[in-house]
Amino acid sequence: MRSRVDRYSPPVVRVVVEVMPKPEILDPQGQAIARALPGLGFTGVGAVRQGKRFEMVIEATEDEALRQAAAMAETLLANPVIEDFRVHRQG
Amino acid sequence: MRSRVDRYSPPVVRVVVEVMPKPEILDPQGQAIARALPGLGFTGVGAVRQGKRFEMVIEATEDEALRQAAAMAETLLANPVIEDFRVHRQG
Amino acid sequence: MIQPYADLGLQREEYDRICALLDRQPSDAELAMYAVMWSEHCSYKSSKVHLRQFADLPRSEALLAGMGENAGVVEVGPGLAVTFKVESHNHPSYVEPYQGAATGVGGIVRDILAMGARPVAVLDSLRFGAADAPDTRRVLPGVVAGVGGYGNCLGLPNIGGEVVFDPTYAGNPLVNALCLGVLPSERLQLSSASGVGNQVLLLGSLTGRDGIGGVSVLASATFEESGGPSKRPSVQVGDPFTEKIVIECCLELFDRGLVSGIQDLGGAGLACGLSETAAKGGVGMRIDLAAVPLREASMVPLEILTSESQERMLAIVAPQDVAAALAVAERWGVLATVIGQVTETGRLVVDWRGEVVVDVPPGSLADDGPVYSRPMCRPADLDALAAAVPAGLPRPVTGEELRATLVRLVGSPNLCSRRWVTDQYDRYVLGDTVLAQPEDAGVVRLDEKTGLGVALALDGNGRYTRLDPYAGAQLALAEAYRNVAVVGARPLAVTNCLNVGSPEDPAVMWQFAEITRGLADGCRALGLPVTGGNVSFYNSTGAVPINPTPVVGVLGVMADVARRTPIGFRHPGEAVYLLGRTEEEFGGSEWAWVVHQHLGGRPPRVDFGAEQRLAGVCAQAADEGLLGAAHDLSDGGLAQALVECCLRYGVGAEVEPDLGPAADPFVALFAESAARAVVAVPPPAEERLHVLCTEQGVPALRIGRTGGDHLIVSGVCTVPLADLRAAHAGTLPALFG
Amino acid sequence: MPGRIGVVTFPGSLDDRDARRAVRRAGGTPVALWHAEEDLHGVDAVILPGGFSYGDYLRCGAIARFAPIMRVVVDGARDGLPVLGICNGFQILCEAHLLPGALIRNVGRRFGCVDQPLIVGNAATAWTSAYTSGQRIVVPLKNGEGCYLADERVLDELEATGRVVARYAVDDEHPDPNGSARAIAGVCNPDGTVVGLMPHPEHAVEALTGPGQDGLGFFTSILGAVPGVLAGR
Ligand SMILES: Nc1ncnc2c1ncn2[C@@H]1O[C@H](COP(=O)(O)OP(=O)(O)O)[C@@H](O)[C@H]1O
Ligand SMILES: [Mg+2]
Repeated sequence: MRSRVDRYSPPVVRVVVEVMPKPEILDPQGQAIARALPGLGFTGVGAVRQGKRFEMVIEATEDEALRQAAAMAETLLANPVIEDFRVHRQG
Repeated sequence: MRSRVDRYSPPVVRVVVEVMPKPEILDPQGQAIARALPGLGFTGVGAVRQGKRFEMVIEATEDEALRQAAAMAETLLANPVIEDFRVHRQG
Repeated sequence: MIQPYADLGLQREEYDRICALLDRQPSDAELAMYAVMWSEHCSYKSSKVHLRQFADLPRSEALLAGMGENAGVVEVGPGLAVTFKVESHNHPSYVEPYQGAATGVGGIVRDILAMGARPVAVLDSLRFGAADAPDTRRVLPGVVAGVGGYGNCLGLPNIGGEVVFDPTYAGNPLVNALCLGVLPSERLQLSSASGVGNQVLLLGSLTGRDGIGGVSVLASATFEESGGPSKRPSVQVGDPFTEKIVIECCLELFDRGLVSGIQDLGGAGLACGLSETAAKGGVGMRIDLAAVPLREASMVPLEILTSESQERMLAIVAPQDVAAALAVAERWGVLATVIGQVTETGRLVVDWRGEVVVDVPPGSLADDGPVYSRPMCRPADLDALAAAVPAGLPRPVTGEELRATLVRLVGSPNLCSRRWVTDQYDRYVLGDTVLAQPEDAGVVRLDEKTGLGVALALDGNGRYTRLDPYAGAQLALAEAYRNVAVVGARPLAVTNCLNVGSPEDPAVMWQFAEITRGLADGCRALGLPVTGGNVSFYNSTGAVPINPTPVVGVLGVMADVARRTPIGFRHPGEAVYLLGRTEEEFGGSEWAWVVHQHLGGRPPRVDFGAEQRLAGVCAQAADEGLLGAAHDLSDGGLAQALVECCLRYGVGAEVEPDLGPAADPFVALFAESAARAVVAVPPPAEERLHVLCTEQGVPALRIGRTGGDHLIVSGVCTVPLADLRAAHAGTLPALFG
Repeated sequence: MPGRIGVVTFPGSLDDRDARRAVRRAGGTPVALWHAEEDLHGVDAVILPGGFSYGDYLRCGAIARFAPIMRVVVDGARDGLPVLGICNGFQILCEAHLLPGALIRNVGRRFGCVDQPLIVGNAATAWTSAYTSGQRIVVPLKNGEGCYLADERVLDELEATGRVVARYAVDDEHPDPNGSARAIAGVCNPDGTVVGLMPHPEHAVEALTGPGQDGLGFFTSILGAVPGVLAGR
């Protein structure tokens, strides 16, 4: 798929969607990491939060691609009850 | 935890670790999303890859914090066999 | 031009044979295919001569398909058959524990699917280095999560297995997974291509650069010119969701009669799938490699042919059925592509963008691989090991010493509760699990109306096998057999996974030969066929081969699973009997290992006649509903078995330690003699049990009664169940969080 | 005419067959529904079963929520159609905003399969009328992402309005299984017609294959509640 995109090169944008648990929401994975760190010799690390990062290739102009990615994030990639998201161009 | 860090303000750096599946490694999650998108009316999206994003607060100078974060990524946050990572300052 | 055959793991003679077979130098793609197909993993070149003994065992009527198919198939009721097989995924699980174990489960499930069966249960046999070794903390949680992650997501109940710790596995954990499938007998599928003009369909995942490890030498040679990447991932990532829809899709294809042959793609990928199906059918094939859907467009033919991307199946479909088959795949969301057809040429021809890259007789890949009778030599240290008998080890004597030993053993890594592991596995899904962990065997109902079902157990003991490979293999068989028997099933068939060191080491090869001979003799004595299995060579920690570890799976049938006998004492006031004879047998025992880190002497004696008689009593007693509980004796002996019976439902027991010939309470409690079980019997059924035991010639000793909340060994010690529970349950959580 | 209860199969549904069996054992007629069809086949109630729809890869239930059948399930639920979401079904109901809150990874970060004691919190819903409020039942719990979360205001409201359908009974022998807020195992909509439940009552409908038969009540409840059955009695 990617190669097809590359070969005919219509406008193509690499977009990143970052999804993080809302600050007030319990984050068991981040917590577990924070707990494990001192044992591995990493001290001085405060809060750790674990979220998701999506990288995708969208065939569209940049504006349109970012608009689409935001719509995807809102409907599918993030759950607004527990997560916030941010969309930007990759690079 | 965070508030304690803020209050006494020793040098504190917000660091981000991004962990992505290596490009040649199968990413079932990204694939599942890519397959779901057309059904939701999002066409024109090529490859989707899903990775992890960690945000953390480290009490150290910037260089030291980035160095520590990279070490954490290597030992704990990323699985070097199947994942690549990138470390940067947040913002 | 000199071809890099040695880097591909081929010997000079092997390479010369390829050239002779083809009457020319092979192409890169051909060479890659021969290299993977003639590898130990695919060709069984070192083990074949020994495994023949299994094929030579008398075939039973129930056997619908035996060794040589993806998995053996046995009929268990009118028109109803089951298939089961165990396979290893040891090395990948060391490199990447989660994905290695996960794809191990995925692989064996596809073998079962390829027989036309619906996979209905899995078991997993796991071995790790010392429980407190740092690397075990890396490997074990990942492996367990991987087995669970994949099996749970497929909706397969996990109904049993093993967890064993021993330093011998420190650099080489063993991950053996077994899958059970069910099929209407007439749905049995074979992995042979037939029918000139039939289409070859590739189902499932995209093909990527997974697991092409060895042959990447060729690929990188090709790539250097084009400047492409040269490092190849050897790790495969599992996609259980895709496997789940591939399963549903294939089952619908079978039910609608849309496929004439099917093969899973695992080791050696398309190279294996294409050549084996063509060779079995005695036909040719013409494949258009460019039609294969790829994950990375830059892949070259030899990579596509040898890719081990998971979750793929190869189906042979008649031309008039292709549209219907593609529609079924579409409905399940499974990618399906016609990649070629069956021809009458007798040759496997592969095209790539207008060029023929492979043109070989398929049988030369699949059947004409090398076969070696490797040199063998009895390990030099075996006599010294045998001479180091445990008789001289200091033993607990006083009541207090015996109590302490009991509690210590109950909490030791190999005897403690497995719940930390098994709680990560779904045992309920599909709604037919009648027994699962911590029972002696997993029991699955196959027919809701009649109650027909099967029981399965998976066992092995590397220490016994180290001391005596012939006896060790037989003890593994005997234990699995006994586990299936005590729940009330009639043993029917055997599968096995033989994990050993390098076949190029004559001492290992000798162990391997002894193991196969022991297993074959054992199966003959028990009248059971070996329906399939797997060999895993090159298992070692550093330069030292692992303790040779045959893992044996036994499948039994139950006419009505409602009559199964569970292990737990449920009611107070039942009589406790010990069935079988106890000898002073401590060679390779858990006691010697835990207390003295001692391994030496002889493993327990094997007596298949006694095992059969015990099994006969258990099956008959279950049919007649005589037993409240039954539990076989194995590692840790009587003490361990009693503790497990008591802890299951929190019902205690009081027993006499004086077991006649074994008057010493230490021997009575901890000896590991085979062919024994404890049973609990409601008093009205005692007389009938006596009759059965007398008829069968099984020694039966009434050793006590159930009840209370202590385990009391009269005149020796009294241990509150709470103490036993704490010791038993606490170990793995303390080690692994 | 026995009540017709639809059970939806999504790609990756695993406990669909078990849910149908539970309906049958309770005396109802199970009807298999397919995710890609926008058709409820006139069923009296719907069960969204457990499993790993779409592999649960993005977030549990996130992709299944957009299946065509969910359009009619959501519309139906708004018009009073009883819906029970079990495990993955509960996650789908939350993703579809038919129920408040979300289910995240267990605090222990492991999949857990245990025989879980529950306390029934509300025996007045369409799916729990066979129980009494406060009744203790044992039902299998098996999930990796069963930690129920909602903001405090929502939690307070759920409690105040009796919408906590079941809670985990936590004691010495039974540790907190997943870290759910206020030990919540299941919640319902204000009408008590839509219920989401993390544990699996369909695996406790016969003694031979489950920890007991305590789960049967969810299925007999609905059969007592749907008009088809009432008319037949
Ligand atoms: N890796 C595993 N996966 C599933 N079940 C397991 C596993 N390890 C142990 N078990 C189960 O735990 C119980 C106790 O194991 P074990 O003591 O080795 O049994 P036995 O000695 O009867 O073979 C058995 O029911 C066994 O099937
Ligand atoms: Mg046993």
